[in-house]
Amino acid sequence: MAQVTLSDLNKIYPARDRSVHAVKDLNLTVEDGEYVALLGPSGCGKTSTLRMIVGLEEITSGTIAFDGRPVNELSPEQRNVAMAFETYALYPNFTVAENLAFPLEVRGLGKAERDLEVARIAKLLRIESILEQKPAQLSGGQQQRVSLGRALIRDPAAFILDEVMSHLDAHLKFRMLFELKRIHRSLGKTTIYVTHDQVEALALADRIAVMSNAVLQQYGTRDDLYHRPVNRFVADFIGEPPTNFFTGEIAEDREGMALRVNGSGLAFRPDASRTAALQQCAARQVTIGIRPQNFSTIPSPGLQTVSARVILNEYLGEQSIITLEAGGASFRALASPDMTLPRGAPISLYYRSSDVMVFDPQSETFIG
Amino acid sequence: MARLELQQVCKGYDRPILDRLSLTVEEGEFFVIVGPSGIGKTTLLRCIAGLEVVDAGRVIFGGKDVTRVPPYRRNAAMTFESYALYPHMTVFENIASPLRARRMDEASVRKAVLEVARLLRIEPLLDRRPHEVSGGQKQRTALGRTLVAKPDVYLLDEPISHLDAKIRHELRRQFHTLQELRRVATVYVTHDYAEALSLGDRIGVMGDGGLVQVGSSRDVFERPNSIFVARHLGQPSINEVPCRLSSDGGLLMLRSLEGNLSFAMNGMQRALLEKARSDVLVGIRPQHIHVANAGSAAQVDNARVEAFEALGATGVLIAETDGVSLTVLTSPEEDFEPGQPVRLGFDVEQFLYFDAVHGRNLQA
Amino acid sequence: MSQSNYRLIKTLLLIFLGIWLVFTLFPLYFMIITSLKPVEEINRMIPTFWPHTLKLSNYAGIFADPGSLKSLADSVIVSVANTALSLLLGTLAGYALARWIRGAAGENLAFWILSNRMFPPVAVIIPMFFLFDSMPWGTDSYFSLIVLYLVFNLPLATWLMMVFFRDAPRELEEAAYLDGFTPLRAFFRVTLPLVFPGMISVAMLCWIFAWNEYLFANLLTGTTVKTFPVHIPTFTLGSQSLWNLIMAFSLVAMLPPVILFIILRRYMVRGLSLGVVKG
Amino acid sequence: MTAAPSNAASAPAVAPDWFAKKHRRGNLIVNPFVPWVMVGLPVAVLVAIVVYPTIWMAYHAFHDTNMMSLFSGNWTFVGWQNFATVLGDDRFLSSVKNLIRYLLFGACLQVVLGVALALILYECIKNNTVRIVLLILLVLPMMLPPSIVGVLWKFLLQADNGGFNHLLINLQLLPANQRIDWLGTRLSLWSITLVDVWQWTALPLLIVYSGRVSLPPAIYEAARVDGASRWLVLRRITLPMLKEVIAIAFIIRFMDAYKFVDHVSVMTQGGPSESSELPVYIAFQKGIREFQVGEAAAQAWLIFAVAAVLITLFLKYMKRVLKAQAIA
Repeated sequence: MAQVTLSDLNKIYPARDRSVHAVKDLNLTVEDGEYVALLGPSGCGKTSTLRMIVGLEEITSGTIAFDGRPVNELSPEQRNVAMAFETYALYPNFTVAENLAFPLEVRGLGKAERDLEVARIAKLLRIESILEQKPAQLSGGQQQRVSLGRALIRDPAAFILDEVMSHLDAHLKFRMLFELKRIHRSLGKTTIYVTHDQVEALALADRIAVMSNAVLQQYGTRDDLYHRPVNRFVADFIGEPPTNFFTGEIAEDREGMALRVNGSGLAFRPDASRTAALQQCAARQVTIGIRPQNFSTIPSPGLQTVSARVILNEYLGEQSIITLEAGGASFRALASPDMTLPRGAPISLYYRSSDVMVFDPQSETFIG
Repeated sequence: MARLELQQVCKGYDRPILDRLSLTVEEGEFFVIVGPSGIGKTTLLRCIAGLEVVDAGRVIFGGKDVTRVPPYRRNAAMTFESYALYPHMTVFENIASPLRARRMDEASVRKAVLEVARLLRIEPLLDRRPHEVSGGQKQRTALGRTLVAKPDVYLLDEPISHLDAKIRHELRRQFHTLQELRRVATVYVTHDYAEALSLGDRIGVMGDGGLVQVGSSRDVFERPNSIFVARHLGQPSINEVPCRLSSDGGLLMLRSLEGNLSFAMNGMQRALLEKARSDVLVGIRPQHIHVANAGSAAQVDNARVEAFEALGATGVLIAETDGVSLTVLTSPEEDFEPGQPVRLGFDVEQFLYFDAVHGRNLQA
Repeated sequence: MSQSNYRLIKTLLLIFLGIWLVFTLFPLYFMIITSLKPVEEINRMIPTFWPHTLKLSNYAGIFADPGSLKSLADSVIVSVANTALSLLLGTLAGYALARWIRGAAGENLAFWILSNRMFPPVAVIIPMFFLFDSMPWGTDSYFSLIVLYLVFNLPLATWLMMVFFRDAPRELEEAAYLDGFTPLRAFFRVTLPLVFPGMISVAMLCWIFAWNEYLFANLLTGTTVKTFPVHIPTFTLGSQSLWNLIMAFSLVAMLPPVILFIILRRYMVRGLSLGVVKG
Repeated sequence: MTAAPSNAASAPAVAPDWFAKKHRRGNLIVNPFVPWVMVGLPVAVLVAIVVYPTIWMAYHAFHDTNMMSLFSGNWTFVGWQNFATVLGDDRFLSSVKNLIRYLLFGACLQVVLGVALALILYECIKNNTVRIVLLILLVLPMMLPPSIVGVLWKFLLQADNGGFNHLLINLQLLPANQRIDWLGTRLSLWSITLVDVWQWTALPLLIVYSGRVSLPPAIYEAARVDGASRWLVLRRITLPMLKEVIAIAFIIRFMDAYKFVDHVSVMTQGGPSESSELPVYIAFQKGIREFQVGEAAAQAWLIFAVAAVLITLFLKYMKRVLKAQAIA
């Protein structure tokens, strides 16, 4: 069990023509027993960070500490971390049982003890029936469980999971989300989970660190990222279907402040706290963001209205994604699948003014 | 003249894959085939394209029997799951390839390729090679190569399955808006039910041997003809509760075989269920169960949370009640702790009833 | 294993590597200096490891000798012709085996073809000697060597081309058919460019084997046709071998395969391991 | 969830009619005749230059063919007599003993050394450029024409003023007044084996090195995180994963060595006094130099039969390896 602290962490890959700064001044604390996701698009530096935590990569500058004790100079083995790899990295010449037992074999445990532990982990992961098979005979999902098992068997200070679900199909992924959560609950170990898939991160992690371009953008809970993204990147990266963005300007009318979308009659009304924030800042031009799921087709008191025409109604079974057009601006909203919305139909949509996000168009930071 | 017809098509390798499959895709129709991986969707496309010979049956393009015509004379265009872009050629040359095959003159080739590239917004990439462009751009290049050929049939094999969720939204929209695809018959293969429901004018759900159900998006999702179809469409999967009909003091009840869950039936359902004459498999979509307030109809009070995950736009709750585990779709904003008691409400009129032996939908 | 223990073992291993390197390179070094020494220095009782005089006159002698030049030319003719023939037939058959002849029949055929490379040529050469002897071209001809080198190069080329064609994704070819290319055009437009690096490596391997071949050339030819390995023993003065000339000539003759190997090393591993190791 | 009913669309238990009686329809792309023609060409060539001669040899193995009878065209059937002569011939039997010694020490030593050197090179030298340069230097001998290698070593191994003896003297490994007669009766076969090792250790070295390079690095990272020592990783992971590659290198070397007589031919011509003769070499001598065609044929067939058994076994193994590779 350990608290993991990264302070001023940097990673530079030297190259003859142009060296790559893969991680820039990263500060991050993962509390003991916490489940943290490192989330970002490919090439954002999350994998380099993870490899430095494990000890597979030299640290260019900064400190990594486990429970306050710097571990920069320690080998992966001495750090006592366990890792599951994206490609699973199972030993192809070993059976599943031998793969699971290898970390114990390394530590010189006897055969009987190893068998006992393997049986325990196999039960936890529900892979008892494949213990005698070789990795090549297993499906992707099974291989993934075995690689998790090899990490779990060691009782380490922290678990590091690297894109462990990226090669699973949707159904299996869905089931594994619940499995991973169940396992984490039953073990209560510090876990760092690296992924590019926001759904996985949101579903599993207590806190999420969003990275982009080698820099940590935001570190917070699901609620923070969803409702208070620090910048446009986070607002865009978190959430599916993608967030709607408009460029617009701040205007005042009889009812108070309005955010007018450029080149269209469309306008959004911010809530009181945002209005205050916007009045503080000098900019008149803004980027407006609102999530498709924050539009509702059912009127209710206290909601604001926009009118639009349906361009496209995508029926997806559990829900529909409608693409709308209002005065030249196009955006998406979620709707109930029961609604019949033919192309060109007029529709009124309702939103809470607190769901309107406003960003500075230049710096792309969150204004309110 | 670009209607696609398959008559009694059969194909097998070490086991039968397509068993007497018949299908007509009308001119301008966007037909989506959805099914689990390895079921033979790609084999079907390859039979239409002529890359595989059918063991029996006929393939007809616009009234012309092409069963024995080689692929290079069929005038069908196909995108491959792997994109199959020529690595040694630029994006331009890849798109131009079908025109080169027709020995078109250079000026016309240029014009046609630029037009397609503009349509797909890949003009800046024309001089690059496939390994220098992103996945979404590769997909567009592959699509461009088919569009430029102006074929009689479009065959699209899992075109966007391997891309990120965000790009998939973008490209789905592209398929909706491409007019060229509406000119002739298009067959689109996918394993993702959401893609199928979104895109298909009609959808064919494929099982072992052939199409299990063909119909509109709403047909296959809301009125599946079998438990196989219901099970394959929808994430999270439909709840399946095997039940037995029993009468309880004049009241007709459906009682779960495992555990102790029961629903009271109204007259119409009763007439339907009496047809079954055996046990019934009740299918309940996760969105037809909700966490309810006191007082609403058809509810259970003694459910307990097993697990909860807040996903993107939805939350998924797994609850246990009377020995039956149920998946429930909720808002992602809510939070549930394992062990917490919840009250569940059911939209009983949305339940699906299947024959417990053959899996047929009893309402069909 | 402790850290210092590991250091010690590593040092010992590196020393072993160094000794092997000396053992490997010493003969080559000795060959080079010998080729630069005058005859008098070579014939001394104690050979010199640091030659007193170095001169290029041995090489000048080689290049001025029509016999030496002709033997090199003969080697070029035989090896290039044989390589071209092996590559042509091997590419055709490799393609057919990789793509069109499926199942056990194709596999067994491929392994039979490969097995031809492994058999000792002793059962081949004696009958061929008598057969060619009775033919108008005779044993001592370009033709006999070009054909007989097929015994080992044709199986190799066929097998390796099959491996390379199998590696080239079939879907690209199929995409070309759907573009409207006939099989022949698709082959030249799509498939062949994909296996081009493989063809280079096959060509180089076949060429090196043909260039280096000694046994057949020695048994069959020697008068009208005389490849370089057969020419080497002729550098004598009475019963005395002219080592300086032999070494100079050998160096010239072995340079082409060495240079090719250094340039194309990456492509050759696959071929040298019969396709098992991906280089 | 309890056992759900089977898929509505599950495959029928009995295969449908059309499947039971379907025949292979080939493809629509090329005429099925064409591929067979493409394969037919090299097969025809191989039949002409390999199969036909082999049958010719089989025929003459049972006849008393020699130069005279070959040209006059009359030879008589002698049954197994040629085989009996060969198997009763001390020269042949001693050459078989030579061959076994040569294969055992030659091919095996090459593979062992090759594996060791390849792994030392990969594990102990971290600089990539240095590694590649060393690899090229170590592998050079393999590319040289064997005839030149033979000549070079014949020159080096001369007893009196040979470079090798004097190198040993200079390194103080040999007293200055002593000379080793490398190509004499006692050592000639060992010297040829040594030259073989010098030239051909490169092949297993190169193959195993490339095999090691292509092993997935993630597995080694996993082993590092698991805390395995280098020795354990070598013993439990690297060597087992290279098993097939090493075996293939051995097969290739073994079969090449089995038929390889270039060094013998150049360096000793089987001498002195037949001390370095190998069966293949004798067969050539008998067949082409002495024109004892019948006897040579019988001998060639014995060599051929042993090779056939070995090749069958080896190819079976290779088939398995390639199949496993195709799956992975």
